[in-house]
Amino acid sequence: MPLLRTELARRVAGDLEDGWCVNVGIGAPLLLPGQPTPGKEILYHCEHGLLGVGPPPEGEPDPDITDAGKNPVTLLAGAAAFDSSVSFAIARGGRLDLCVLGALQVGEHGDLANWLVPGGNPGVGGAMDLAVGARRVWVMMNHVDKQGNAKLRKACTFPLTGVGVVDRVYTDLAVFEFTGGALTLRERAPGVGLEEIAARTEATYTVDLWNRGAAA
Amino acid sequence: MPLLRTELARRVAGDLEDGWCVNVGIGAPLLLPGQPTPGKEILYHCEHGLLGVGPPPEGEPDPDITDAGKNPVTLLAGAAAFDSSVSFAIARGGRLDLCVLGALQVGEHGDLANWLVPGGNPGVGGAMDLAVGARRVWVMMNHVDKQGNAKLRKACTFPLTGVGVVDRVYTDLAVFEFTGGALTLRERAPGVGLEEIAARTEATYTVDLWNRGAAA
Amino acid sequence: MIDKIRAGAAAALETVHSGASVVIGGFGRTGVPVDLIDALCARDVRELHVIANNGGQGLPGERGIGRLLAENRVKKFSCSFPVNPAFFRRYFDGEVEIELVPQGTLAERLRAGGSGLGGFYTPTAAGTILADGGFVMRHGTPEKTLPPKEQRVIDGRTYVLEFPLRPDFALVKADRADRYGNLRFRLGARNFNPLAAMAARTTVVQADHIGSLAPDDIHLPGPFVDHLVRTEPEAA
Amino acid sequence: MIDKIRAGAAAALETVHSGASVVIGGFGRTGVPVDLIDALCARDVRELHVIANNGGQGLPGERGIGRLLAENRVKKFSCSFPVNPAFFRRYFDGEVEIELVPQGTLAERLRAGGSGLGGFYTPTAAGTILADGGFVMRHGTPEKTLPPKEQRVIDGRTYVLEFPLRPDFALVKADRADRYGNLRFRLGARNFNPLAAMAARTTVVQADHIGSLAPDDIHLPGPFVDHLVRTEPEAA
Repeated sequence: MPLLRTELARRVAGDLEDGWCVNVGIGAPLLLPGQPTPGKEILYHCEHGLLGVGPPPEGEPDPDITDAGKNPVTLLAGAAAFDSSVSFAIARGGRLDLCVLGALQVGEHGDLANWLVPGGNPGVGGAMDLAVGARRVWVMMNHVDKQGNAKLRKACTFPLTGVGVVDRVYTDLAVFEFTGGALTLRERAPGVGLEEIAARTEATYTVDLWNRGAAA
Repeated sequence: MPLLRTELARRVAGDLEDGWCVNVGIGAPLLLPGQPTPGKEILYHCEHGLLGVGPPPEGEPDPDITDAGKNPVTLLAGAAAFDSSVSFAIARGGRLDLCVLGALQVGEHGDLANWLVPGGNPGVGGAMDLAVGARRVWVMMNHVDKQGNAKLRKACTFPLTGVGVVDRVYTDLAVFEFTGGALTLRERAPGVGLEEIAARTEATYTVDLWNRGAAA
Repeated sequence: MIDKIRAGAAAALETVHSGASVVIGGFGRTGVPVDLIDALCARDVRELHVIANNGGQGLPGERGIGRLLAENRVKKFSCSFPVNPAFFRRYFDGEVEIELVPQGTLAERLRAGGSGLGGFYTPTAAGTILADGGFVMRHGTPEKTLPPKEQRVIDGRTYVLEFPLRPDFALVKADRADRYGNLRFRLGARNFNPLAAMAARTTVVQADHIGSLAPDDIHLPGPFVDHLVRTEPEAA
Repeated sequence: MIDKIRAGAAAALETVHSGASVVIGGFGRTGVPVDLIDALCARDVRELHVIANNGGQGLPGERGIGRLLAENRVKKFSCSFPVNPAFFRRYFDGEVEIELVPQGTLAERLRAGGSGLGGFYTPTAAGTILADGGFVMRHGTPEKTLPPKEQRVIDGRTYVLEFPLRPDFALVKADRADRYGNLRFRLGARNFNPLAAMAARTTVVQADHIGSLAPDDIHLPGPFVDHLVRTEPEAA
């Protein structure tokens, strides 16, 4: 069974490491600060200038506390506010342990396309800065697009966000990892077969599944 | 009679305009925040990151409130603290109405040399940033050096701080102004003759004295 | 005496002219100087080059940057995320120009402008149509595409040369200000506001509160601010 | 759990090695991390490339950067105002190297390093021996002089290309810090400290107070900080 959006968020959250500073891009990654990470303290970074963001508020939202998608969120212990140039100094300066972005397409050598469908409405936000700056870039996306086309492709056909920047891809069907620029299938969603993944993936990849008993 | 150091500081302070943001360099210009400027509010800027600096403290000095010469000063109403990059953004970004610097030599087209006597100990501080960034650069210096050599010269023989940056020169003998890159004598210190000034000045200049009744 | 407090937004904005470049703080709806934008829209000002991160939502009766776009006052929009349906229609019709700038590059170009720098090299956008050229800035005949930017390999990495932004005016929202123009912002409402204030030749600020600020509580010092008005209370 | 607080300065500095580049905050005697420098001097660390605005005064028993220079631990000093008589003697004897950097350029090079930028153009020093070349960095045979820097005319003004500083370590003094490494500085003691913290690969901070900080009271966010120690109380 393909993972639901929140199941995918929980799956990604499970791989975060204690103490990481993590930027979450618009779309599905914005679900991450709402996921429990027991025993781990994660500092979520919002590109416009907040650090230490938590789940959506239960009471009245504060209009000055929003995520990158402009949704109301909360601030946790250790939160800090700063201007957008400092925020991107954190990103470009290599102080983000991880950035989690949505994607339209991912190429088999780690290229990322996530900001423009040709002929569509342009809007790049901070994706290009985050893609080149973060120590790790994970993509979180549906395995195929609404028309059923593979999003993991030999090469991106849409305009790029960054070249060779992606480290991992988490989809509703599987987890892939780039190692030395080559793509490896690491994990299948529960009940999803290797054949189904292969049928819905255009990119070339090898299969070397994580041993679930070992550290991911 | 040549002006004493404090008389020179009072003379310069008299020409400051209400509301100006003024950087004062090391040496004689550091006397400026101690001068009364009745009816005028002046914001003195210190290059390492303070604005709104006042005279030396009467009581116990605060080690975190010092001027560019590392002397204890005070903070006045409207004072702000910021890091050195913001401080030089103010300077380079054209937000200083005036910078007052000491000088070793000034050339007759407004070149400034104030950081290195050849063979001597080098130390540039913020002078080069201030010289290119401030809206106006005034020099405050003795008319001649300790050996009696003219400091207002045809050309600087010492390494430059900035090219064509000086707008006015206040010395113990006279006030000069650069207009269109040419030097004009504007004022004599009380009791100082035109001949004495001419004898102690190597630079070419014209004489067009300010009318004391008019605005300087 | 230094006093940058003006009687109202209209007085503070009276020198803004048609054709001016105007940078506006805010991210989404957070930290947008809506009162200043309303006051600007009360004047006959058109053909603006607006610099701001977002384009509003394009909803009826919307305040903020969306209002400037809806009233057709913008000929060129430099931004990272213009998303505004009405504005996109005029973009595809070739009536307006979009300079799409990655968000971190936009922030840095404003800071460079305010800092008197001539340009900088950033790794952002290398290998994309925002650096190699090709992004369509204006549709129609002739189509205007972004020219390739100068690139340079420094220590083995490719960087893109970006130039500073130095707009004529900035509209800025602060939480608290004093009469010297010293500013303090609130949480996520800071975003582009201090950078906009630094960059512009004339900076106009609306502040929710006017009072005194301790030196270490100031987020942006007064020399970057020219005119200051108190935010209008919300209509009941 | 995130906790950057270390047991003491010795533990926080244990990876600093001979030959390392170390940026140190402070202006004159204000905001200098003297405890960290003392702890560094307790280790056998030599041949450092020190980056700091000032060189101390060269007085007997002096703490701070002057101590590092007096103990002959510095082979290269990047600074704007090295003024230290003992260090100048070694400079004129050809034993040490001075990279003289205008103060605003020094601040900006640190910030660029911390911001992941590849370089920037500044008008500062154009037309001087710090841009056109000729400044003697090291005396002796052969003499080493500063090579001319790349220059470029942008919008009619001459700018000098400067490259970022990205030192191995930063020693920083803060007024207050929390366990996340968020920092607040005090008045003129801020100066180069936040920029040093941004620039370095590993940043070590001494703070006078450790406690909590409100988000808008933070001058530098925690991701730029690696290790944190409480300032030693002054000896009676």
